[in-house]
Amino acid sequence: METLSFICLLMPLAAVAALALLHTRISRETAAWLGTGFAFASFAAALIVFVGLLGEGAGQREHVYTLYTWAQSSTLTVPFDILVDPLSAIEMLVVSGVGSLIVMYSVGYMHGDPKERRFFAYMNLFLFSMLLLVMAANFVLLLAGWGLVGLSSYLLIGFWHEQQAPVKAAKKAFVMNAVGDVGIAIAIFFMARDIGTTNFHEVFQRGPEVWSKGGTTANLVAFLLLVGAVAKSAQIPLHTWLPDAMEGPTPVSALIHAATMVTAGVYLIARAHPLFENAPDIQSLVALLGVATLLMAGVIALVQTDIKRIIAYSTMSQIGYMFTAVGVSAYSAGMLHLLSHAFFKALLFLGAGIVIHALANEQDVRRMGGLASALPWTTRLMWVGTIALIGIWPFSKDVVLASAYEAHSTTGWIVWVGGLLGAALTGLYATRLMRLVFYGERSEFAREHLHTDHGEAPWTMFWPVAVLGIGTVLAGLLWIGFGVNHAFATFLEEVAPNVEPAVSVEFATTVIAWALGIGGALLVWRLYERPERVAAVRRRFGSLTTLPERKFYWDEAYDLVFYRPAARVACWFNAVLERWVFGGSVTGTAWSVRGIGRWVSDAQTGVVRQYATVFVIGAVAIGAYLLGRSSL
Amino acid sequence: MKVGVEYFVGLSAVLFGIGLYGIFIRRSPMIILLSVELVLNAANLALIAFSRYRDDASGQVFALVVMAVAASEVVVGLGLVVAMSRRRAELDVDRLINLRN
Amino acid sequence: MITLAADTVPVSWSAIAPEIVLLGCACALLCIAVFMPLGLGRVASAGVAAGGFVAAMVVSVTQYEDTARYAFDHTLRIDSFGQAGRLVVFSAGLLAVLVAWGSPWLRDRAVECFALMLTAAAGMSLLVVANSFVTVFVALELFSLCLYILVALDVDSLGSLEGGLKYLIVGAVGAALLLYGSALVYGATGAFEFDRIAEAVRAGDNRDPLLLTGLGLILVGLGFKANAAPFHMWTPDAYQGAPTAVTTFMSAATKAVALVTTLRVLVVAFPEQSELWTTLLAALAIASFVVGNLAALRQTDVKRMLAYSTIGHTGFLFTAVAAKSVLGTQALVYYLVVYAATNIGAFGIVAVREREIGRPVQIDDFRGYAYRRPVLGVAMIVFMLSLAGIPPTAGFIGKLTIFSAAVDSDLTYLAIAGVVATMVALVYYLRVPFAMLDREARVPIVRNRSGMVPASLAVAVSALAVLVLFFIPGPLLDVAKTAGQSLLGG
Amino acid sequence: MTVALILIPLAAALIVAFLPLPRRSTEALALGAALAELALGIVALIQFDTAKGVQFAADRLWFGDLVSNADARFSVGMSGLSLFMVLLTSLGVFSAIATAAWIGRARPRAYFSLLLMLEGALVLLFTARDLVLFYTGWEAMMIPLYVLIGVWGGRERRRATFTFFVYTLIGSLLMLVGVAWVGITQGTFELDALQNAGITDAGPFFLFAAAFCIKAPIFPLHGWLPLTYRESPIEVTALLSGVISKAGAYGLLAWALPLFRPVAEDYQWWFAGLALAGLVYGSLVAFRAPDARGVIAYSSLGQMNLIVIGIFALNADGFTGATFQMVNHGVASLAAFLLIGLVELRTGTDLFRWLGGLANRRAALSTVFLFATMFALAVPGSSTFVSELYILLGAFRFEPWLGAAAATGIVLAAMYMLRWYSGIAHETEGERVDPTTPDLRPYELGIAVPLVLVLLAMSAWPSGVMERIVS
Repeated sequence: METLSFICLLMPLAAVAALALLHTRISRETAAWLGTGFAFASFAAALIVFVGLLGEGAGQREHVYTLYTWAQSSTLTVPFDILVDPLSAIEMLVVSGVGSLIVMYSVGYMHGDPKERRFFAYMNLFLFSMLLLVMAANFVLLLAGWGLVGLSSYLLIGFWHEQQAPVKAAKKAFVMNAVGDVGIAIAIFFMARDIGTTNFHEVFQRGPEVWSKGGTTANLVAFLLLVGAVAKSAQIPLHTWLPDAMEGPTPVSALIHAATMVTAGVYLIARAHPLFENAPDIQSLVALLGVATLLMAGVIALVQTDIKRIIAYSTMSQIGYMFTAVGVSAYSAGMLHLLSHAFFKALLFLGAGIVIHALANEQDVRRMGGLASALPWTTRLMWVGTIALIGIWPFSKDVVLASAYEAHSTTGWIVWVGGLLGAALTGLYATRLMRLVFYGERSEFAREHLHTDHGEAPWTMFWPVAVLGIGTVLAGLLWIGFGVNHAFATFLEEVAPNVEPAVSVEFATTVIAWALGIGGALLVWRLYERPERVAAVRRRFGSLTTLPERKFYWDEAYDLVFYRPAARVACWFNAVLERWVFGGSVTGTAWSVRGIGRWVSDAQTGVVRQYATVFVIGAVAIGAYLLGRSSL
Repeated sequence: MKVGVEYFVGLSAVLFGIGLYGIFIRRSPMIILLSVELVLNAANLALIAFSRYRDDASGQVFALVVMAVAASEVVVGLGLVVAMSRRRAELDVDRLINLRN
Repeated sequence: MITLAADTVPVSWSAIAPEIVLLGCACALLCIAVFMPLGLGRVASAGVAAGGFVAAMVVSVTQYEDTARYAFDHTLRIDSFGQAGRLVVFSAGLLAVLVAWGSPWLRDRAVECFALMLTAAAGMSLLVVANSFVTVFVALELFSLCLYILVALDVDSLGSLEGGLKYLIVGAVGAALLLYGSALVYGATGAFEFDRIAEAVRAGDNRDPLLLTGLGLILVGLGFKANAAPFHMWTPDAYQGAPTAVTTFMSAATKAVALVTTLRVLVVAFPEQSELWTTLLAALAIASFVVGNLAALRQTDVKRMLAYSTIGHTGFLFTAVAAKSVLGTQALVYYLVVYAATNIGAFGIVAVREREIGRPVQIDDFRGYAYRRPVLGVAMIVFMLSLAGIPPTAGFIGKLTIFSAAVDSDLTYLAIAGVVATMVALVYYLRVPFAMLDREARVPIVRNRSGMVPASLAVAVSALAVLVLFFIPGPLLDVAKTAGQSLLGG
Repeated sequence: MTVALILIPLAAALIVAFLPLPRRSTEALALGAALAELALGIVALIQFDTAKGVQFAADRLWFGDLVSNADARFSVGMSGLSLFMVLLTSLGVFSAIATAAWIGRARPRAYFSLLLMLEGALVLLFTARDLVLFYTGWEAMMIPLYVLIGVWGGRERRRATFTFFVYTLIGSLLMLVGVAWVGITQGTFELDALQNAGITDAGPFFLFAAAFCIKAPIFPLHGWLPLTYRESPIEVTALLSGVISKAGAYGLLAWALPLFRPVAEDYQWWFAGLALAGLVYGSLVAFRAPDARGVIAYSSLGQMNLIVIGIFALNADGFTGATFQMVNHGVASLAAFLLIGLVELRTGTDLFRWLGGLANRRAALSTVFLFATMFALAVPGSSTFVSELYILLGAFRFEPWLGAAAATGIVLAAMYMLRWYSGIAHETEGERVDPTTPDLRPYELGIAVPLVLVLLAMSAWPSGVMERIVS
């Protein structure tokens, strides 16, 4: 099992090495399949590990395998050790499973791109980093994975670096994530100082002892971890990078910015829940941030016109749900939503990818429409995703809300209400997307550019989507709730506890959520049957739409508050301090010294009588001094 | 009146000053050499005066030595002056300013 | 009460053996001048001169002993300190002969030149062991007169004459002040011999105005010889005007004897006034630092630049003197030896280059020189580094010891001043290596190689000395230490 | 061993200088010598025994009998710190010589012999166990630098050299006074004897600190840095920022602190505070510098200040981190600058407004640049990340908010390094870049790839370095 775990972790890295070394010695196709193969190998290993874990009785499902000492000083030692327990096992499955599907999808999607090999290397690098993140058994190693996923995300967002937009977006993503890294780093300092180690086990055990519940340090540590989580999971206020990240190739958006990386924040909070339980205020802050994000993202998603950005905002909003879940200590519920979201959101993205692929890389929903007839299977699969997104099946979202209700706290209430509102919003934007893309009049752009000569999509692209569809449906069975079955919760119990919602509450919540979601869906459907209705709504709420269209002015705010001042100060440093103070000072001194030098050597006129005079003046001076000191 | 040593020393100091003054103001090397002579002899006067005052002969011996040295110094000086005048007519130390940067 | 009638002075020939050797050779040269044809005479005189210096060296080495003794009734004090000074003078003379050989101006004045060098050396070697102001004055004048003539020896060049005359005039004033000073001291103490002066002062009033004025004037006279500002102004002209070989000799030997004498006079004759003259030396040192280094910044003529740099170095040497400790003396002696070697080497290279291009050497005349004559070029760089006190050259250890001495005697401020001075100094020292290694420069090929070999030999020897004294400074430092002890005891 | 490490480059320098060989053979000879040095260094690394302290020691009297029996000894040896500094030096000089040969510097014999002399001096100062010897190395290192910059530098080389040596010399000469002071008062120059001398006089400490802080440099003593880094031949710049700046940090670590621990504790705040200011300042300026060299120059200003923060945390984590960071940053900035050199070789400029798009269709170049960037900005998981983490942890132990504030440096680093990378490699091709501009040639990869591999190795197993440092 140990070996398998390491195989699972290192397979993608091996793929990177192989691709880098073989470089152009192998054909593009070979490279692509090589990458895919390694990814699947990693998934297989994960699967076996998972089964092995199931085989063990509850309670002994936590294994720490140490490879070697990674870093050390006389006071802090960081082993390279990985943790295999239900939580990380689930994540391993999601990452390697969904990951390998998407890599396979890319075989078709990236076909013919000049940098295909590089792309697969990057994808595998990401898989390795992500696995490192979820398998790390101490915070330093986790932070390493944390940063490496950031790196691979930077590389893949900026994959088409010939254009300006992707490069900008990539930089933005990297810098914002760096902020999160710093947060976690400082949290690590607290652990190292007060506990002397960063291993999960000790930290979670001793942390609550050394840091009094709700005390400043406890709150600080939790908060700093939260900063990391928020940055990575694109929650308010560090969310602005995610929509821009859609500049990357679609598989990237599906893998990194929907299925796996962006949900790492949720994993972190679930993993570190003892520390969050130890800081109640921060925990409710988590929930509230989640609510705020899910609402804001939902609203923005309503008015976006770029298909990928719509899905991106919905991702943001869904992660908001996960945050609310872990914010009300419904950890396994949060993880469940993470899981199902991984499936259906990847599904949606890849489906959108097929559409974009079919429409010559057009992403504007207003230039689509009526594609259902052209892409029937894609449409069906997209419906599966949409239904899951709205929360009809699987129930993951409803479970989250129910648990929030069960929390019986102010936060719980806010989450419950906000979550239900969010459900309505979800219904609205999800259906709007489907309606605009697949139904109604086919725009003339679509008429021109739509090409389905090779069927809906190459099989490498189609089948992963199909599998994800199936996965979405099956994911529902993991936790039906209503006391019927929650194997998932029980499996995670020991590492990610859960609040058990009463059946009645669950039932009520689900019904309301359904009602709101379906209601919203129908509303949109009716609305879009007649364009003039839409126009009427626009007229009505035109003033209101600008706010979400401008994404609540977050970018502008950041630009104004951070970027511009920093840049201005830097420019001033360059122009004034460097040139005149530090650079100039020496030159100035030099000039004055040279000046005096000139003066001194000019004083030497060459007139010998002057020599004698100076000479005697000196003598007189000395004599005067001595006489002054004499007993005269 | 009794003429004490201080009178001699004073006189020698005056001579010394005059000599230096001469070195400062005169531009002809010859006169400058003369002034140098004056200075050295001022020193001699002082030596002899002190020698008498201390009733110690070594001062006077030194004075004799100085005379010899002074003479040779002048000889060298004159030699140089001659060598110069061989090359250029007028002798003016203020014109000797070729050695400059 | 000392009177000549009272006792007869025992004559100890051994005490003045080196001087006798040198003067003997000088006379021999004069005979050569009379009896030998010019060409042959040139060779012979050079040989005799070199031999004389070697002989003198041998003599003083054989006499070298740690115990000090007086000779001629306290007018001379033969101690290892003085002997060390003598050795510096003689080796400087020897190398100067090598440098001089083959210079065009030497053609028909070889004999005079070498004779004068020998005589000057005799005067210097007498001065470094002088223990009485009478001897000091006589010895001083002896070698000064020779130097006046040597400077002016190249009568075809106006610069030489001008330098000589200026040197003479200012030198006369200096000598006169020294003389008057010793007269006043004599008046105050009734003695010329240093040790007796000290006794008399200890017996009487050590703040006697007469005495102090005398001290001041003596200090001025010595400071003049040591090219200390503000008594330095003759230096650039004399150095620049003089034939380069003569400059070589002056810069190395005069400096050494001047400093040796200064130290001896001050610590032996005026120990009671030490805090007074320490202050004065410090003032002179700082003045020299400032004037020398700042003025050197602007020079383009290499000889003139080195002349100003020698003024700057007086600052360091006075720092060592002001330390008035065994360590200080040790530092002084070591530094003097290294400084002599360095200057001889540097001026030697200037002489070589001068002959190649047939005009005074400007810094630009060295552009790219290191690529054409690697050995000379590297040697020149080594000398510049040594002057700046940068390892791996002996100048570094010299600077270190002097700083140690300064810190040891609470003169840290002088050390700091020296630091600043060195900073400025490097600006012009490094100009030479920069020019030497100029990567674009194309150096014209030069035919005239007369006397390359002996000069290069001199350069090589000094370069070797400068390097070896860095890697194996121990022996010399020991010598220097014993010298210091022989002077100060303990 | 140590002695050989010191003598090989010096001997080679002499041979190269005086043996009238044609260009190619001169280059080969120099390169061979550097390679031999590197190999010997690796042998030392292998033979180094973490259990023992100072190793490969050699010791004999140099000159004694000065004052109060302060003997200057020719005493060398390697602690873990010295060992890695020596390795860094040999690696740096090797790649520098390789680059110089590739660029084809004028007057190769002089140029290479100066580089080798520089190496010898550096190794000497990193292995010296005697203060005078250390100072000797320190000064001997300066002169080849001055000449290299002043003779082979860019258009403003004279001004650059002048500024450089005014700054560095004022420092080192003050240190000479300090050396004399130590000899007088402590009666010995030996590091082992002076270890934990616990001298409490502030004055001498500052005489030493001045030299080290100027070399490092600590803000605001960096006035020499921008001009020098911009005007020097690129491989010299690489050495300056990669190796020589470390000499300053080494001096603080190995000499100033052991001798003057109490004083250092008194002034801990001043140094840490200034270093923090320098970190932020350097990073900000780097973020707006108009040229590639400028960015790396100011970034290494920031990085060196970070190292100084680690040093003046005065605790184990700080020291370990600082030392490891010295190695990491050394190699990383070597790589960065040499790559800039290769770009300059192609485009004749390092101004962003004329560059860009170099990554397009130039796989090797873009990849190597990527590595350089990522290591320079300490992406988590990299060796630089580990060292920075430990430095900051050390600072945090000393004063929590100091560590936290310094941690912002990571974000700033990301900002300027990504700007650097994109400015050179990304978006549309700049004026001076055209489709024919070649990708990295095999030889050039031979220069850059080893550096990257070293960094990767240290990232995979930081402990490999750290355990030897800790010992």
